[in-house]
Amino acid sequence: MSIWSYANPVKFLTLSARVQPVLWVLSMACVATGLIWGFFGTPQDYRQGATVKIIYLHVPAALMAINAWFMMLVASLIWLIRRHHVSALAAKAAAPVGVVMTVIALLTGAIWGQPMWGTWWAWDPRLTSFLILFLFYLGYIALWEAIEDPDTAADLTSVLCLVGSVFAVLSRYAVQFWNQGLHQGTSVPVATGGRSVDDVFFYPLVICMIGFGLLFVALVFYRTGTEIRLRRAAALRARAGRAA
Amino acid sequence: MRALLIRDLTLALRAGGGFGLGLAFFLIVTVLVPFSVGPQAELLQLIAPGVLWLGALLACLLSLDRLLALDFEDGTLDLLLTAPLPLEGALSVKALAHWLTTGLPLVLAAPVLGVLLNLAPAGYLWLVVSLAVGTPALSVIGCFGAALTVGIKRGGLLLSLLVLPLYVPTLIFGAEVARRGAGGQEVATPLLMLAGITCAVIALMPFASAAVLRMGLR
Amino acid sequence: MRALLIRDLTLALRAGGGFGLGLAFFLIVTVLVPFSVGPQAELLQLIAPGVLWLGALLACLLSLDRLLALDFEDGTLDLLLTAPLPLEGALSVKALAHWLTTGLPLVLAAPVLGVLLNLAPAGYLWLVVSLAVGTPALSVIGCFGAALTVGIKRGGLLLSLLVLPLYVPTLIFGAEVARRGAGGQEVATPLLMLAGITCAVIALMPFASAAVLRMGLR
Amino acid sequence: MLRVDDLTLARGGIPVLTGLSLALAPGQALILRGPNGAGKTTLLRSIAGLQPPLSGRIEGAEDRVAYAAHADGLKAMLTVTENLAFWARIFGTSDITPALDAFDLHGLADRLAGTLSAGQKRRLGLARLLVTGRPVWVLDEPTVSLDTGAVALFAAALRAHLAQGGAALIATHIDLGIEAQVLDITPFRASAATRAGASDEAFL
Amino acid sequence: MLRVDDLTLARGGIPVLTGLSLALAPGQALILRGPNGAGKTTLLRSIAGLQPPLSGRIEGAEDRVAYAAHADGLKAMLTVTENLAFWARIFGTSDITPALDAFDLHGLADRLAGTLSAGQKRRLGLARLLVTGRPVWVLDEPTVSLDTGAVALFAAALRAHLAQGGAALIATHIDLGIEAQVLDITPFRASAATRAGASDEAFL
Amino acid sequence: MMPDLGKYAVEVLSAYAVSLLLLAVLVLWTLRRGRTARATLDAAEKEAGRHG
Ligand code: HEM
Ligand SMILES: Nc1ncnc2c1ncn2[C@@H]1O[C@H](COP(=O)(O)OP(=O)(O)OP(=O)(O)O)[C@@H](O)[C@H]1O
Ligand SMILES: Nc1ncnc2c1ncn2[C@@H]1O[C@H](COP(=O)(O)OP(=O)(O)OP(=O)(O)O)[C@@H](O)[C@H]1O
Ligand SMILES: [Mg+2]
Ligand SMILES: [Mg+2]
Repeated sequence: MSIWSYANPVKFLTLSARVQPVLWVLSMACVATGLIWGFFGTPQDYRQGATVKIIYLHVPAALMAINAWFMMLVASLIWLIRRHHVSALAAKAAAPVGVVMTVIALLTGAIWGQPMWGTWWAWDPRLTSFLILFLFYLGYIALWEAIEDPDTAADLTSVLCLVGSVFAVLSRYAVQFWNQGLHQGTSVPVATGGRSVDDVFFYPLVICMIGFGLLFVALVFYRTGTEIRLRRAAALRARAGRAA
Repeated sequence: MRALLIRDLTLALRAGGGFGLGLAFFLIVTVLVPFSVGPQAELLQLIAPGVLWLGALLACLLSLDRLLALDFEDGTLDLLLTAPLPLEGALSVKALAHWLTTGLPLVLAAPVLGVLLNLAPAGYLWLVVSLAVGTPALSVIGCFGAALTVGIKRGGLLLSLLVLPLYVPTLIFGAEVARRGAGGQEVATPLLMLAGITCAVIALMPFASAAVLRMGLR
Repeated sequence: MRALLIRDLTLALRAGGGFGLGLAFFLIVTVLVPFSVGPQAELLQLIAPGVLWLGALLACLLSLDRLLALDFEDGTLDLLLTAPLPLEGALSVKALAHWLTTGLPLVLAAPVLGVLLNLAPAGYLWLVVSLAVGTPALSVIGCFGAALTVGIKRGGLLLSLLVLPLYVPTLIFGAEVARRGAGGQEVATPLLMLAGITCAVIALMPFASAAVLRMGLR
Repeated sequence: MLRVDDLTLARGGIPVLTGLSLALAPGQALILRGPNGAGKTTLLRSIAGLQPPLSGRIEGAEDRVAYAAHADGLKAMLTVTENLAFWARIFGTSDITPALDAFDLHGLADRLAGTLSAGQKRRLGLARLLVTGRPVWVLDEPTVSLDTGAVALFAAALRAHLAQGGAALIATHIDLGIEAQVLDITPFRASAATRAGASDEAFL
Repeated sequence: MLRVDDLTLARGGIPVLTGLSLALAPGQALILRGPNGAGKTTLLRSIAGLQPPLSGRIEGAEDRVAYAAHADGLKAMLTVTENLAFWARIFGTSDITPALDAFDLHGLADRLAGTLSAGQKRRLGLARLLVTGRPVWVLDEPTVSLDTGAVALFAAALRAHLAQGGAALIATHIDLGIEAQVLDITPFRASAATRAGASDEAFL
Repeated sequence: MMPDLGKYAVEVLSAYAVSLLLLAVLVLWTLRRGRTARATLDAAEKEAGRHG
């Protein structure tokens, strides 16, 4: 059976009903373990004091904020090329989750910045590109909301997502050129396996990242189901109305 | 009247209605300022109150053209004129709806955006106060501009042109309050002036708007 | 194609067509800046290049919604789609007309407004160059945004929201050229980047715009 | 009920109609005819109070006219019910079911007005007349885009309105299937020599 | 000349018409009838290439159709002549006098399109068809707002077009006074059960 | 029980509070929307069943 068969809404709903309980339990467990371990079970950093504990929220949220956009990009491409409705709706469902992740990353970063850099906000490239990402999310959601016809909305938002991605990357370079920053370099370079934080901080952090990832997947599954139901309700209503 | 207010708010909240877009524009202008003048924190702090006021003013301005033009295009305005409503009242209600959907969110969002521009801590309170007192004047004056340009195809930019000079006094006093507040100076005088302008404008402007609208639709 | 260009230019020049309004808006924003940030000459000099770029960008943005919306409302767009013109070409021509009526006047007016803001003498040349190189990109990207929002009732503000983040790279490099120019630093790198963006955008964006427009009108 | 005396009207600063008089009794419908550009729309707008006449008097129109123009005044983003309910509240009436009944709009009640076909929109626009509760209907080509069934609905609604003592003034080019007096406005066309205080007169 | 086979069309994601076939020979006019909301506009838009059909084929339409919609596509700030000349150049023809003649627009040639009355605008919109030089006219309620004289002008223009080997597909509710075949599209209405790949189908 | 957060207690706690609040709002909003969607769909199914 091809994976595309799950692009059928009904199939998708059955699948999602089956995997969702597992996802929710796992994600909640991971998030809870990671956060509790991180909050209660790790020592203070010699330089940053207790503020390191913010990392367990900040980094997973930042990670998911970017990955959510990436997932939307892939889903948009699938919609544009293969026209599977579930894929378009999944992109729509992911956007608000992405925004919330972005906002969490921004807010925790700002709170962290106050003691560390003495300012809530600095126009550092990493931070700035995040702000721009936030704007792209806003535009994407606003466009979905503004268009009446769901398929047209899916088409247009997909193209916006594509074009937006290109410009987001471009902005990233532009911003780097414009201001060299004070933000941390990446501490979890997956490719090299090297890392800059101690193991004590690292393990709960990884658990949190997994937890946030699973939470994102669970939310997207659930929200996609909601969108499918709303589409179905609208379709039934419209047909009944048109026949009358 | 209540019906009109409710309808305007509903329309604003519906898809494509434009609620929150003024806010988004405000956000974006504020974000673009550092890109254009450079990222130095002290410089940004210096210009923050002014930029925020200017941004709020522009966001307000941009949403003006949907205040009357939409109703004109689909013929609603003609029908409203023949309805048993005093036109002055109808226009006041429309200005109120505009403020509720545009001005109020701007007031609430301003402190958050202040963070981005490194606003001095003392400035937050006065920024919010000055915007809360000043933005109603922007909506009412804007309503006059909208009434002036209503018959004109795509009068949007012309509207900006006509309204901007009318906004100057409000902007001067409002930005002055915010700037003095951020600098820790006394703010009573400009704040009083600002409040005076707002009250006068709310009391008198709807009559001018209604007169202008009646002439324009003739 | 020529016919379309000529028509768009004629319409822009006719009463209510909006020619010069972008310019006026640019002027007014520039004039309002001293009112909002205060009149100190050194401060103004510091932010002048950035403010001028930002003002030009906003002026450009504001005139975008008449790029396609007018043609959509009166049905011309439907008829153009059935005409023997490649849509990509038609959109490029429309973007060109937009640049000629909005971007070009802005480029020419910028030095005059620079005087108002006390721009450093070294900055004039580079300000004009950066605007001349950058504003075409603004028109073409704006055309994409206009195509995205064309079916939407009064998409004006939504259009701003969608287009502004797309303007970020252009703004950054453009303002950087102007600022470095005013400060007497070398400008080659950002200018090259700016030119690169403009070329790429002119070459590729019309295809995206045409695709989006076809989807939207379906 | 409505009485118009020796009216001279201008459009775009140029006199269009001159010396026009008409009277409308309760229960009476009057159909205006005249070629394109004769000034029917101009006349109806004046009676609705949207543009002052150059000279002459209009009596009995103040706050008693329900006007339906070429454009319908519908909000694309509101549903059919919401559109009607809004006008009902503005005119101080409250019940919209009779209007929905009269123009057979129940099936469309929850549709957004923007997604209606041309004729369905028009039906909604006409239903608005019923919720105004106004006695004098002033209608500009009301049956444009309507199919025969809908024209019959309109005729029935009009008859009911007249039977209740209302009156109607209707500009149209096509036959509505109602018995009514017809007034051809062609004879009242203003000539180039008409002097009646038009705005360009000071320059002649 | 134009041939449509087993077409299924949707509007707003819902099937409206299904199983519709029609053919148009040179010199033939076909009149579409059907109640409001039947799908006439939808059909004409599809044939003009503005919206793809769900299923079925449309042959001979590509680059041969001149479409006139409910809206006229006139620029209020251009004069009558300028409006026509623009469309003439877009379609690669050049002479607009025949079009001005056919719809008696010489008297209005220098007026701004925005200051025309409803019927005058419509006449200008129809004159546009003549400057396209396209063989297949696809018209959506062309005679709305026209007076009897103008309807006769339109009928004459249509006859001339057909005599030159053109064809026309016309949706209308009123009688145009031309001898033509009539197709009632009511029987082709899609029911709630129609399945033809509409976008909402995956959800049913 | 409570770990010693030193002088940064406010920052750390507020960061946790804000984030958890946002997450909770997101999850609750999602669930609520899901429930209303189910209700809407059920109503529509019933209606459609009645019609045909
Ligand atoms: C509003 C302000 C901030 C924003 C928007 C922000 C945004 C980000 C982003 C986008 C990442 C990238 C995650 C990745 O690449 O995997 C990140 C990671 C990180 N941030 Fe921040 N940040 C902010 C403030 C701060 C502050 C003030 C600190 C601490 C002094 C901080 C410490 C870190 C650390 C340690 C990482 C982990 C790096 C990694 O493992 O990749 N951030 N932040
Ligand atoms: N906005 C305007 N500015 C200037 N002149 C106008 C304007 N609108 C209409 N006119 C002119 O005024 C005259 C009367 O127009 P009016 O719209 O009243 O005609 P009408 O009888 O309603 O015609 P139709 O049957 O075509 O609707 C016409 O000659 C028309 O060209
Ligand atoms: N934009 C839209 N979105 C959704 N549904 C629409 C839209 N426009 C029309 N419809 C619906 O599609 C159906 C067909 O509409 P269409 O406009 O083709 O009808 P029509 O035959 O042209 O009617 P009329 O004679 O009233 O012009 C109608 O039921 C209508 O309500
Ligand atoms: Mg008329
Ligand atoms: Mg139709």
